Amino acid sequence: MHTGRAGFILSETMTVTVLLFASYADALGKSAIELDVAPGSTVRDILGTLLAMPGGDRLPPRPLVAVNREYASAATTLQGGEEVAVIPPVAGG
Amino acid sequence: MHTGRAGFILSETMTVTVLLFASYADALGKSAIELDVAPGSTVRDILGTLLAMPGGDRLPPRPLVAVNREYASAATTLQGGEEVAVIPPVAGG
Amino acid sequence: MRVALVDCPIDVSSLISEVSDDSCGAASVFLGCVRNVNDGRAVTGIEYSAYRSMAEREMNAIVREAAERFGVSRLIIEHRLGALGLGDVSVAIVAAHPHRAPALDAMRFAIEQLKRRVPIWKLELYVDGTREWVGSGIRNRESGVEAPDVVATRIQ
Amino acid sequence: MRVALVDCPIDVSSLISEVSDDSCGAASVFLGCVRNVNDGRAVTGIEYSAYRSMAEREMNAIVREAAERFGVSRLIIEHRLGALGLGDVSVAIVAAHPHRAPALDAMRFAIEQLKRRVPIWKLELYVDGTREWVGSGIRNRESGVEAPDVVATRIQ
Repeated sequence: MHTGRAGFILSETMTVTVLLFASYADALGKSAIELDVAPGSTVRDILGTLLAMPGGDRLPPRPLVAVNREYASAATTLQGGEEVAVIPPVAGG
Repeated sequence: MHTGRAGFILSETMTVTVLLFASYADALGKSAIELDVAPGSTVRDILGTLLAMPGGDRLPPRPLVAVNREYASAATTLQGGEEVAVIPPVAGG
Repeated sequence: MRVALVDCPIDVSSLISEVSDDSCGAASVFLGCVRNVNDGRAVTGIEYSAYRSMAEREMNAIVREAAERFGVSRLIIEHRLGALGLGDVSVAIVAAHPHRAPALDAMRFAIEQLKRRVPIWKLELYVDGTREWVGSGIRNRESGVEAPDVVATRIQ
Repeated sequence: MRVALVDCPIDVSSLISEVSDDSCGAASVFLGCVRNVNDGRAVTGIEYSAYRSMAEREMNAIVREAAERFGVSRLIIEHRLGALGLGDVSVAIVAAHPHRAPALDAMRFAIEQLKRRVPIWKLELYVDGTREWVGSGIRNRESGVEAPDVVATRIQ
């Protein structure tokens, strides 16, 4: 059980929206997933969940990730409500 | 008196066409001059003649020169018949 | 200073007119186009897709950085999405400035950064009917997927 | 690979179409334009003149050198002569190549070389009714006229 700064009781899980694009969306057969994760989860935890899903073995072990449209490290801690995008190698231009 | 390689008598003078452009044409008040010069004359000799002409003092002492549309040094020897262009600082583009 | 993801053909002339004014002695333009061969395979077209909100965010960051680095505020980046045919312009970068060096530097900076950072992908369609995500992590899985330099730097 | 001195407005779009084909993934363009201020003086227009035969010869040499250095044979240089108004395009350089780096390098090489070597001059017309040859040896006589680097190298 975690308590927030103001002392409110936080729920045991929080939700993040995972976005998948291009080859990664093909691999997992979907482009958006709502994930319930434990408070204090990191980007690394989210990736572990994704890699364990059907088709997740077709993702690279350490893909690029953006949290709320900004590139983020695997150690980034999530607060809940974030948009977590898994970014295949970019190929614009 | 000079003799050519085949033994013909060469005339005492030869002619070159001097072209002037932009600010240099303004300085000398003309854009083309036919010059009679001694055989064996160099670009330097031509420039000396130009600098001594009315308005020639407004030219820089060592302007760029092209002989037959190719940049040339002051030491270049002329054979007669060349197009000798005095080139102001270029400003294309 | 403007960026856009567009779904219709890019009009280069109008971008040049838009970016320039009478103070500009120089304009520079980069155009990316769909070419008929990639990696030795005959291409018939490319489908571009993007993480639109983040792509716009990164493109805006690039034009701001170009303004800081090169003093070039007259800079437009337009990238087209959707199905493009051979020869179609996929991206246009136009920069204008009183002098040529900043216009050229800013333009080149913008295209290099776009290639590294902006989340846009291309699905190449080949003459033999197959299709493939260009540079996709999946195709390259065995050898490991390398992040673009600038991105890797940020993440470490 | 083509160069031209022209007396009418330069059509950038048609040059881009001309220089590219379906093998080209990249096109780069430089445009020189008449700007409204130079050296702090308000400009109303520029009259361009050239030593035409030599200018064409040097421009042809530049595109040949670009082909050797960068492997870019799809390169056009057009320079306009005569009386130009504010915003008019005086020079256009367009390069195309399967890949972007050679297209960008060749374009920049061509404009830098043109500025150094090609015998073209501009007579700037000012708001106050005066006119002056840009960079003219006569104006700069006191401080000595310096030849462009590349030219000086050749001559020594």
